[in-house]
Amino acid sequence: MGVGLEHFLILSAVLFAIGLYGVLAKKNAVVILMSIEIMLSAVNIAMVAFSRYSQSITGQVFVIFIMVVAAAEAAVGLALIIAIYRRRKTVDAEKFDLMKW
Amino acid sequence: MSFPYLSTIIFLPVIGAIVIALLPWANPRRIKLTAAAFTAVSFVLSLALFVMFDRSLTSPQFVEQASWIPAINVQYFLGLDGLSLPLLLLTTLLGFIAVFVSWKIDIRAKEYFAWLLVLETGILGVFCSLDLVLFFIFWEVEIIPMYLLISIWGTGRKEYSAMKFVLYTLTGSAMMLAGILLLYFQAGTFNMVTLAGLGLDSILSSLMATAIFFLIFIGYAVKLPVFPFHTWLPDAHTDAPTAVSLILAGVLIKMGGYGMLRVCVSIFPETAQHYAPLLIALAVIGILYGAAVTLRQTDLKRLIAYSSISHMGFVLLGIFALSQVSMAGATLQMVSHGLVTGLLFAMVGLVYEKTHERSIPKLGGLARQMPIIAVVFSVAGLAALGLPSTSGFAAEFLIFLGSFNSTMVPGIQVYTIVGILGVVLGAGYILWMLKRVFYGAPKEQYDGVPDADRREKIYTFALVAVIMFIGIYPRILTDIIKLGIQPILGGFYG
Amino acid sequence: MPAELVLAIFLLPFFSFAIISFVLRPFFNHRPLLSGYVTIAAIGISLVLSIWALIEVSGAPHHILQMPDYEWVVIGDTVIRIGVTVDALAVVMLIVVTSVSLMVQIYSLGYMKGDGGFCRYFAFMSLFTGSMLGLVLADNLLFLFLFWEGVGLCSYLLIGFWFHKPEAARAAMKAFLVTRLGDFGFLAAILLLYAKTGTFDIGELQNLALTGAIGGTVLTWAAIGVFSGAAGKSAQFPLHTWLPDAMEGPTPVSALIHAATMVAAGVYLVARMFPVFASSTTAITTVAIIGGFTAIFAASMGLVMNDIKRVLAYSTISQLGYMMLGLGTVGVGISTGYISLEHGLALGVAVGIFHLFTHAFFKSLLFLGAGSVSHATGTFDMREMGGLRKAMPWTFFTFLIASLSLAGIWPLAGFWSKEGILAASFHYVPVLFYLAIITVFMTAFYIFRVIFLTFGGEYRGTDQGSHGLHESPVVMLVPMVILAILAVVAGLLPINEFLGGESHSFFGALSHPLAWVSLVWAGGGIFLAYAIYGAKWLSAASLRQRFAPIHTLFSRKYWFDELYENLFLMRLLVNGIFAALHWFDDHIIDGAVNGIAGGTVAVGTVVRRLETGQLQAYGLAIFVGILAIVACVFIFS
Amino acid sequence: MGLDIAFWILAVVCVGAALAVVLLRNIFRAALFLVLCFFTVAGIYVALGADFLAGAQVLIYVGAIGVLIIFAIMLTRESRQGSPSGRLRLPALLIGLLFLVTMVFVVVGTDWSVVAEIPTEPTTSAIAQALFSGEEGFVLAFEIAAALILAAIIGAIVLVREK
Repeated sequence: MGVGLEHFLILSAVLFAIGLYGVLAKKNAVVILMSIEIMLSAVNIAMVAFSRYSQSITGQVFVIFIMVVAAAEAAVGLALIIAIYRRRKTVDAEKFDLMKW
Repeated sequence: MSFPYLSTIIFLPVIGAIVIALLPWANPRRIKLTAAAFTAVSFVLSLALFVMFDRSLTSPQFVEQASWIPAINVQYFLGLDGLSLPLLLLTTLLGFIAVFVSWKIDIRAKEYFAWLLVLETGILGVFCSLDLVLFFIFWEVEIIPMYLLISIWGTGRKEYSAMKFVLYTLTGSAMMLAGILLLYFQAGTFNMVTLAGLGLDSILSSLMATAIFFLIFIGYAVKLPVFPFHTWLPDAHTDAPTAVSLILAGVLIKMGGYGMLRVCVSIFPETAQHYAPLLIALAVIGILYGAAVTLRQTDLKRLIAYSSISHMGFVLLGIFALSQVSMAGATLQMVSHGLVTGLLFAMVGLVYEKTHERSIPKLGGLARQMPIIAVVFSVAGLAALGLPSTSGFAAEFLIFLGSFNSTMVPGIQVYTIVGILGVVLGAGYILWMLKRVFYGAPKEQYDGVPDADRREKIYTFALVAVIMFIGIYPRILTDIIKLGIQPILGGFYG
Repeated sequence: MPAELVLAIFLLPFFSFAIISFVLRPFFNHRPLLSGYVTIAAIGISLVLSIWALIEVSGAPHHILQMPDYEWVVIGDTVIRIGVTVDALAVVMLIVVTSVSLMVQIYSLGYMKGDGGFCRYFAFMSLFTGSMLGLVLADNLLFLFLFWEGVGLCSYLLIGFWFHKPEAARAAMKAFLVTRLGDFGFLAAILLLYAKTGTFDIGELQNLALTGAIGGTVLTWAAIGVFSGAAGKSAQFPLHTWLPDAMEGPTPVSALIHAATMVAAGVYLVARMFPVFASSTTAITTVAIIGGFTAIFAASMGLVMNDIKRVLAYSTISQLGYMMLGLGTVGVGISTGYISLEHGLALGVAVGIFHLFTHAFFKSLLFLGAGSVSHATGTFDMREMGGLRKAMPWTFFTFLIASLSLAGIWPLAGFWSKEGILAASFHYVPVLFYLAIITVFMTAFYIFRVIFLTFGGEYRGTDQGSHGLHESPVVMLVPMVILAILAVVAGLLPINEFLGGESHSFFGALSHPLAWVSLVWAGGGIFLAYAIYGAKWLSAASLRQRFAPIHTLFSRKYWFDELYENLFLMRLLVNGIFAALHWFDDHIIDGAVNGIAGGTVAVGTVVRRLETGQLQAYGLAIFVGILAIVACVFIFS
Repeated sequence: MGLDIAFWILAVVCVGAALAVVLLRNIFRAALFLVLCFFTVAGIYVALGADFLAGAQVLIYVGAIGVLIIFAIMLTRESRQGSPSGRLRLPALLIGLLFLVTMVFVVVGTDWSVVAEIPTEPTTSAIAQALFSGEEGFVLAFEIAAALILAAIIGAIVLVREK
């Protein structure tokens, strides 16, 4: 059987699950951010795959927007991490509990 | 379409509020004069409507109708019939007087008067709306200014009382909203006039009709208030500033009784009849229980507040006795109680303002030091206990007469007789209060306390005159009220 | 007679009230006498108009002038009318009220002189007179009730006239509340009658009762309800406790309101509704028994009082009991068939109202006399009086005439009217006759005890030097003399016949053995009073000692005040049931409300611990939620 | 057939790199594997015929974001502590697996109405058409995206600026 839509989607799902695990399990905020990028890429793959197999360019346009957002997110997210690090001398996500109760 | 009288009356106060808020006046006197001017125009216009009102039509008059949210068929639909006209008049009158009652307020006067005017708009809107969504919105509008007025300018445990008022009312409103939505999904319209003509009792299953009826009823029951939903009232009335107590007792709680007539009984006559014995029992409990607890109060303002519970029991009795006379009596009682209790609160305010004391055991013998206040307070008290030639008697008598002769509710005679006992208790708490506060040996510490000044005399005498006039010539209102009752009655008799 | 003039009879005093309170009091307060003159003028015109009405009525067929009525409230089929009617009964009452009121107002000019509340006094008096006249003229129960409460209000205001005295304020409140308790029954009866007949009109109700259109239990309950209102107003047992306390008001007020007119309104009401009462054996028997019992019960307390006004107050209660007795016994006679309906109805009203008529004059005179006495001595306590006969001859003389009239001595007014009541009770309910005849003895005793204590012997007071014993001014004496004349001749006026009762010839009355019986008993009472307080053959102190328990019972008023006020009102209601309800309200109902609020907060403090602030925990929760939703979609689709 | 082979190679490398990102304790290496992952994703785009996106992927992700992340790692000096897992490791694993199973289940279970393949052509002009046409296009969103980027840049500068 040749490679079809399902394969790309399952690849996307696997990447997404890996990213999810990273987001939830890792302590280092930078790694969490990296995991989020993996998740975004997973979504992009799914988008492009749909675009390819439904002959619609819209999916690719969306990916461009996602990339834009991802870039912005990475910039702001990393800036935040650095700001927090300056203040608290750590990037351990488990120690960020300002929103507690 | 003729001149939009109702919109003008309703929105004049809020325009006044905006004017007060935006104009850069710091001088409280100018603010007060502005407030007085806007409420006065509103009052004069409603008087004009009273004169122009066609006393032969039972349908709403001065109607303004426009599509508002077409998707769910919500309309901007205002109208005035025999039921709402007296209450509209009462509201604009008390709104006008409330400005004068507040004349001595100089702390954050700008905000105070702005909120007071917004409050008036909310209440006026409730009485004129004929679309349930519009009605509900006005119903909710009133809560915000009320909360601020009590919690900022109040006394005592004002934050607690304000919060209690809001939570109670919102709980009731939430139920009412659920009921209104259920009603919409069943009937497909928010138009009160259409709804009343549908005969929904027989169309809907009895469970659905009962559910809608009680969901909406509870919203009104909290407002009226009906035993056992009443405990917000004494707290809110006691801790609110005088003018707000006056509005609160005078017109705000009347929204509950009005709603019951306008929505519950009009739209679900059969359900109302079915549950009338229960509600009448609650009414009678409220009358006696309210009076009994009133007798125990030692705070002057709280005493008056509790007496409202008893008096509103009469309104509930009159409404759910479901006869023409009793419902007319209930409406008249709402107007009368608004005037009488409004006056009583104004008088309590004066006593407190001059003596800085509200505890009854610490007062006494004031009739010597403040004769005018004593006289007006006594007249108001006598009206509250239902002395003939005051509006209180005319209203209560009509309620008793209508209830006793009602054929709609079995056993109503017994309830009525028991309810009349409330009048005896009413005489007890009013006279006892008068005796403890005004009679007996004058106390030295109140020597030199001033009596009412000229402005205070004018507005209290005006209220006394209106109370007496309605008491002697109740037809001035009953002839109008009965037009409003007529369509409701159609649900029962034909 | 034009209807406007009939309306003017009761509207004029209202007008006078309005003038005094809105014109004279605010603008002419430095000329207080003006308010007195306005009141007197208004009431004087009312008196003239009443006399005119009397003449018109005596010439009218069936002694009734029909007057137009007006619609008060119209709601659907319910039409509530108000209107007046002038018949024999009403016109007799009009004469009583206007004439006594006029005399009292003139007297008050002297008595109230220099009082700070002079204007207020006359304003209230005008208001009262107007309400009372309206009550008399009202042709339907609702309109009557309006004025009924109006006179109650005036009574409240006037008892509490010196409101700075705590006792006065208390007495005023008590009077209002006790009568209101009775009015509760009255109002219920009005509603009941309306529910059954659809009318408030008294004439129609009378006809319906007579034709049997209403009857049975309904009628009985209605009549009892009306009577409870009447009993409250007329201070009949067990609602009698307010009247003695009402003596805290100015004495002319007591004379007018609490002797002659308002308290008699109860009797008037029963007379007005007499056909209704007479149609129910139970109701009319109740009236008779309560009346007869109240007569002797109140008289017994009057025997031992030391306050002259209280003696008179108990006397008033007792005499009102007589009137009820007269009405009641004739009614019993009708319902047991001793007397024909047609004859009996007229007779009953005549017997009761005739006594009301004569009593109004001599009792108000007694009060005015008491007022005159206290004007001189500054007290109402008889233990501090004595020997006033010499200092105040006019007062003494008029007081004596009134006392003789009260005691029922031939040929004074009281004799004739009391005779009718005794005869009625003798014929129809003999048991009550014995009570009544004992009361005759007691009446004569207590009133002459007053005379001997007040006017006989030597002055015992201490206030003599500062005050000086003196006769009252002419303005007070003239009304007293006029009333004294009326107390003599009122019995000879053909009122009884006018109302449909039997006539007596001047000497013919003495041919009845019954008359002699009552005269002997009355004479006995006077003699005993003389023996104890005049000639002092018997020592009052030793008698008091011998009959100590009874004396205590009487002087403590059978402990009714304690029973009602301490035990029932305060202990049981205010501090008992009401306190329990108050507690219930504060702790259970409001407790539930605050409990819900507190519970919500408590749950919140527990649940908020879920909010750890850990971003990853939230993320985990979000995905658990997503999975749960997906699971739901799978399961339910 | 060449496409199939390319896909399988790219997929395996991509998943492996991603796993390395979340599993390696050395944070610097993790970052490098992330770059590898981004490269393989670009390859997958090529396999899917999205030539423009592949280029963009390399430029943005590999170039910009990769550099940013490495900068961040160096600035926070956390590299010696490595990249340990937190308390939620096991629940996270469980949820991740459940999620994976669910999605695979959905992907396999769904009947995708796939259009017959067409020859791959350059997509750049088509994307440009879609992005910049007003009618039924995304020009408004494009403008907003520009604003977003601007805001993000300003935000980032404000956040990291020394006081």
